[in-house]
Amino acid sequence: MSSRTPRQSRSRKPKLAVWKFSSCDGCQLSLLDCEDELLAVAESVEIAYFLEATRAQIRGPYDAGRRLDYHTSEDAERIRRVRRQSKVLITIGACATAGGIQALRNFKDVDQFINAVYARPDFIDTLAQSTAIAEHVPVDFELRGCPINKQQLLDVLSAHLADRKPNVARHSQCMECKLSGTICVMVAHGTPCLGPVTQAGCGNLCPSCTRGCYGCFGPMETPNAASLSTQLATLGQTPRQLKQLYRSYNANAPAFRAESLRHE
Amino acid sequence: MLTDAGYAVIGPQISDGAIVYEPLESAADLPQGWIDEQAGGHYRLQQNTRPALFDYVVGPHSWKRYLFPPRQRLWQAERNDQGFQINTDQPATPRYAFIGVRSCEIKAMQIQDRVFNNGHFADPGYQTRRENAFIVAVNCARPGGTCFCVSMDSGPKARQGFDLALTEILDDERHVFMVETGSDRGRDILAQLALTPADMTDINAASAVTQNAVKNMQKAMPDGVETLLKRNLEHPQWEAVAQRCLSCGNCTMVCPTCFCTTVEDSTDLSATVAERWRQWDSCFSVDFSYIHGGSIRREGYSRYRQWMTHKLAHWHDQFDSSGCVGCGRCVTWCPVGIDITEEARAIQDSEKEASA
Amino acid sequence: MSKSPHKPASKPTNKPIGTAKSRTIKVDALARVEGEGALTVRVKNGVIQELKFRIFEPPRFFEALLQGRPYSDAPDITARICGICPIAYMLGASQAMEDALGIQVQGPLRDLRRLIYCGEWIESHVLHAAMLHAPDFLGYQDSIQLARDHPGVVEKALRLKKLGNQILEVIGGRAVHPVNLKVGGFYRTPRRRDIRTLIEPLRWAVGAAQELLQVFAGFEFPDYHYDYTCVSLRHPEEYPITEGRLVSNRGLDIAIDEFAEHFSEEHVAHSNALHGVMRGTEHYLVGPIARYNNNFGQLSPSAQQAAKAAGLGPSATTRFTVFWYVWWKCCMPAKKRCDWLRPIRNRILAASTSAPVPTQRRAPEPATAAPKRHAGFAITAMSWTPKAGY
Amino acid sequence: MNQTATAPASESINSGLQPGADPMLPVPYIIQKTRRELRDTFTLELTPALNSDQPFHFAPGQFTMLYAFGYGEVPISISGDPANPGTLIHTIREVGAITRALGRLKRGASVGVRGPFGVGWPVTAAEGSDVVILAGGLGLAPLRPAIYQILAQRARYGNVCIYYGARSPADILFLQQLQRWRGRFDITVEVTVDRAPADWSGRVGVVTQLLTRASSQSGFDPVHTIALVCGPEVMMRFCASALNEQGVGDERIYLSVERNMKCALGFCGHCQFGPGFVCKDGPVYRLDQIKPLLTIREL
Ligand SMILES: Cc1cc2nc3c(=O)[nH]c(=O)nc-3n(C[C@H](O)[C@H](O)[C@H](O)COP(=O)(O)OP(=O)(O)OC[C@H]3O[C@@H](n4cnc5c(N)ncnc54)[C@H](O)[C@@H]3O)c2cc1C
Ligand code: SF4
Ligand code: SF4
Ligand code: SF4
Repeated sequence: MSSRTPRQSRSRKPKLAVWKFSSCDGCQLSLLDCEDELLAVAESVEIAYFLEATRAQIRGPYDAGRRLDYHTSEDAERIRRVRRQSKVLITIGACATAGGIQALRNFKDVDQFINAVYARPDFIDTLAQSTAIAEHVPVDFELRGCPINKQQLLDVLSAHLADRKPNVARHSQCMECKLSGTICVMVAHGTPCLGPVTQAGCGNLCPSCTRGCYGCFGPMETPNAASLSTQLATLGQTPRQLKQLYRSYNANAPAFRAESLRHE
Repeated sequence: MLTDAGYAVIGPQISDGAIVYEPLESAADLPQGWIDEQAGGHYRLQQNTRPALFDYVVGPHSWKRYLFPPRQRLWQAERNDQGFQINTDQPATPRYAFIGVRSCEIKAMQIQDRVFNNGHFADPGYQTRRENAFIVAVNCARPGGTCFCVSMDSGPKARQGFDLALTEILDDERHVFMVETGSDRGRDILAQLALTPADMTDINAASAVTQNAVKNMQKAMPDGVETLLKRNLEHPQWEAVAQRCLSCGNCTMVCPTCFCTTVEDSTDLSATVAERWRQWDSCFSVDFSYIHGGSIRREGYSRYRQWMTHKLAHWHDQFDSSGCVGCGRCVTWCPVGIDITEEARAIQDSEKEASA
Repeated sequence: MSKSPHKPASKPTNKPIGTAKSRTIKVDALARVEGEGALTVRVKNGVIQELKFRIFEPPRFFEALLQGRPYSDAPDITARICGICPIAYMLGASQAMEDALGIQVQGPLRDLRRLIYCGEWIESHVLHAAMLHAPDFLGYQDSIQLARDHPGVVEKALRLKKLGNQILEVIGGRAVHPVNLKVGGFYRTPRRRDIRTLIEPLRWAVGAAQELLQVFAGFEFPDYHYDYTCVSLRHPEEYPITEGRLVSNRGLDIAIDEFAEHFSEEHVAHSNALHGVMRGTEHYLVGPIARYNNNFGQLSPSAQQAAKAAGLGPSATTRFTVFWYVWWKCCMPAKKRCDWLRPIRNRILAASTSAPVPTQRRAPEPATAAPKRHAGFAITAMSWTPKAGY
Repeated sequence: MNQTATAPASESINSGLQPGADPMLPVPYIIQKTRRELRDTFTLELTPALNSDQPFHFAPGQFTMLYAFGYGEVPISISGDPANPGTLIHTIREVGAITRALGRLKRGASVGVRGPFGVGWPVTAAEGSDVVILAGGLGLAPLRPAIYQILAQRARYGNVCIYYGARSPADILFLQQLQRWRGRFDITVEVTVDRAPADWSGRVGVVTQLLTRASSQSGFDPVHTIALVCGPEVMMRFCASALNEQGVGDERIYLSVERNMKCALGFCGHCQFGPGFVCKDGPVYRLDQIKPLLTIREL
């Protein structure tokens, strides 16, 4: 039986390009962190552009391009170019799928931010908002996480190479807690937790460290943040705390954004 | 002794602020003197004045973790000339001995028995694990804050389905266990222990223990809930609960009878070895009802309705019993404290009002 | 701004500098470094006229992001400055908060912090030395090409790197942006059985790092010397990682909180990264080489020996020695880890066997609980709670 | 004539599993032939990889779980002739990852098979009645085994009518077969399309229109008719009410229900449809048994 896709069996390997816009590089690093699989990945694709890892650059079109987020007008042009060159565009990480932590500036006046950090604001060129790539160009798959989970990254990569559905669930973080037997920190300790409205995938890291989930995988498929907030309020969270809870690494994801604004 | 008999002994112990079922190393691991305070969305362990071993009630884990593991590799396949060769070698599962199984939990196992051997098909792995399991039941001395087993006819005293059943008798004079046997295996183990035969006083004392649990139980499922729900598949209460429900799936994961699973298929990068994994799934996820073109149950109300009507109504059609044993886990471990008995009651009340 | 301190120095342009005529070297995007940078060098008659290192990565405003947030958010948010060295930021932020609150983290907590920091060093330095820089020395585009001809080297490096990540995962929960660190300590005690899994790989790592050091010792390094002003921490009892005084080889010796009196940040037009300036000095060097030069004596004897055997003295003046240094350092933490693990593990064992059973297994309480309730090992050893409630 | 009050039950053949065999394991089958039926639809003919002459007995309307190596498993109805159990035939539309993967397979490649599962069409029980078959789009595939069986024993049935609707002439499944059947004098075959180019001289419109016309021409006797309906859910709903209007009672109408399925054994819970499991109580249901459920949104 052959489950090799036409693309794989062609003598030409699919080309993979990794583009970085504004981010911490942690998500790109996740690819290099696949120590056991890195060489196998390199066998199955041709790495055409990945500045963090290689000096080599191969011209497009790319079969898969992957992305972190952007902020300057120059970036805006660059992402359109990347989209034109790529058959499949996958955005990876909170920065690319929701604007990342730097999207906190979307809730304030960006000039205030510039003034707070830079002595010469006139040197700085930046967009007022940090937004998801998908708001600017069509994206084929968004892989969540701040940072992403490297197993999911590998799966998404091989899924796209083989034309199958990635095994990336969109349900809540709570399901992961229960699958692994982790004790619920909210019910058993009264610790505020965003797990019920956050997408699974990290491996229930925070609750297994007895801390509340801080939502770094972004909103789950059908987040009911309003109901969660009501419960968190009965656990003692003030509106200001609630606002800040939703306003972190995925602050600009629509569901979290809307909920944090409700507590403004 | 059970360890000597070749069992992996699993029992209650404290971990991260809750009673969980994990391998027991010694009796010292048991949560002596601890009780749990439970309410909708609330669980706290507390030190009690009574040094009882089993005064806690059920926690977030259930025995299905062991009989029906959360994640399981069903098989692995390797390509060959004839297509592929399937290899089912499973890591040999130990023979488990479960210590401290409550009456409702025995009933839950019996419900799952009918799921995994439905007359047409049987899950061989489940059958083996289940047949091998040695069950030491404990009769409940106090009800948890969310228990309603009496109304589901599943507790607090274990009547069958165990190898041994204990009742912990703790008063000013003594701290003893009354042991009942439920099987030959149980009798064999018991024969190796030096025990005093129970007299009538002991038996009365033991029955007073479980009577106490009955007397103090706060919650109950409304009568006739099966037909009640079947009559009300369209009811405004579904929307009302959807306002609060997070669709997080906790209730289904903690429920000792919920059995839904999904599978994940994968290959290695060279596509020569493939695997299938089976994992607990929840009817609260959108993908659960996905068919090409879109999921059937897109809205929260329909997913909550699926869970509750399955548990309390359609289960009867499928497996000749309710799917709920009244353990209260789904109430306690729901982060927003949605209470299945109260939701049923709300629908019942609305009918009463309408007919009044 | 999103540059982690040890990276810029470690990227050579490996293009010849110094022809008779004037020429300009422009690298639009530096490869195999973290962050986004461009380099422009104008050379005339072999003398550099102008050198611009331009960080064009858009600004991310961390200083401003933190304003108005609870102090407990600082470690997690600042971690996002760099995914390759988040521990540096998390501990930096935590220590700043601890300093403000007047808290000192000591004992096994402090050991665990050093251990996780070393995990980051192993991971990050192996990444840089073997995956990002070695290809330049051997004439490859990247480590994947390198792996085709030298699979043993790359595989060993990957395994070492993985071990670094494993340390991060066991103690911190995940390799990139760990979740278990907090102001005052950790959220949860690493599990004993997990800590135990580190011991064997670390034993292997000592030898593996030394073998790789031999490989690196065989590289050809340009003969280039520069007498740097080296600025780093120094600690009286140990190789400094998170504590000590700020010193230089030119006589600077100040407490950390005097930093602002001696250093400042300047904003230049061509870069989005602020430039650090030290009063009274034109250039100075920070990072691994500086630390090494200032603290050679604090290295473990075996590490000192390994450095000498590889041809490195107590003071490295070649900038290319960075590779040596980095490499050698991989074996240093690995060696030290083995020595450290034992007492930590013993302490965990001792503490857990002495505590009453139920308490020991009890959940660490939420940090808002009153301190007196924090009886039992898990709390006292692993997390700290401020006396003033928050 | 068959009884009118109590309608026959649907039919099933228990899967050919050896007792004690693990029902969760796919059995390797080899693709003997592939045929592109339509732009997005193809047919696979399979024989067992190991005991290649082992017959695969099934009842019309039953399905198997078809496994594409590494991609996963999907429920697919059997579209072959029950009288020819030597080859297992499936007709599949490419809609997603797994069906696309199956579509890429060539002759000689292997797939995994579990089954047959479910209860199928009441073909035997319908003997003596008129039979109306209403199919929409790919819905003809699961009905084809029933048509084969009825035609093989044509004398046992009253009038037999096949009404088929497709989106466009290019989407007509099993075109040649339909033409052949249409050439027989003992059955009625009508085909209609939703949209047609100018060169189409056939009917345009929805299947239900064929039905109305047919009964006015006394193509079948409503009270002695068994109706088998398969197609998209809305189409089935319209057909059911059209049949009702013609006087065919709910207890004589059968339709096929689709739900997500992970195991087909009753273990995974995904295919629940009210009180039952589509994998064992369906996919073919008698309308009167499920009618109340069909009107409930998102059940
Ligand atoms: C009893 C039954 C008989 C069927 N017979 C046929 C047939 O003869 N020919 C044919 O082409 N199709 C048939 N289908 C539909 C077929 O199963 C789906 O088209 C197929 O599952 C889509 O899988 P996919 O991975 O390609 O698509 P995706 O859209 O990627 O679906 C992802 C997953 O969702 C599930 N799923 C999606 N659609 C369906 C569906 N309609 N029914 C059940 N599960 C679904 C499957 O698990 C699938 O793997 C039948 C379905 C059922 C329930
Ligand atoms: S700890 Fe958080 S994520 Fe886990 S079950 Fe509880 S609420 Fe859900
Ligand atoms: S439905 Fe709730 S109370 Fe009933 S058995 Fe399940 S978890 Fe227990
Ligand atoms: S009922 Fe409670 S536990 Fe269940 S899905 Fe809804 S919110 Fe979660």
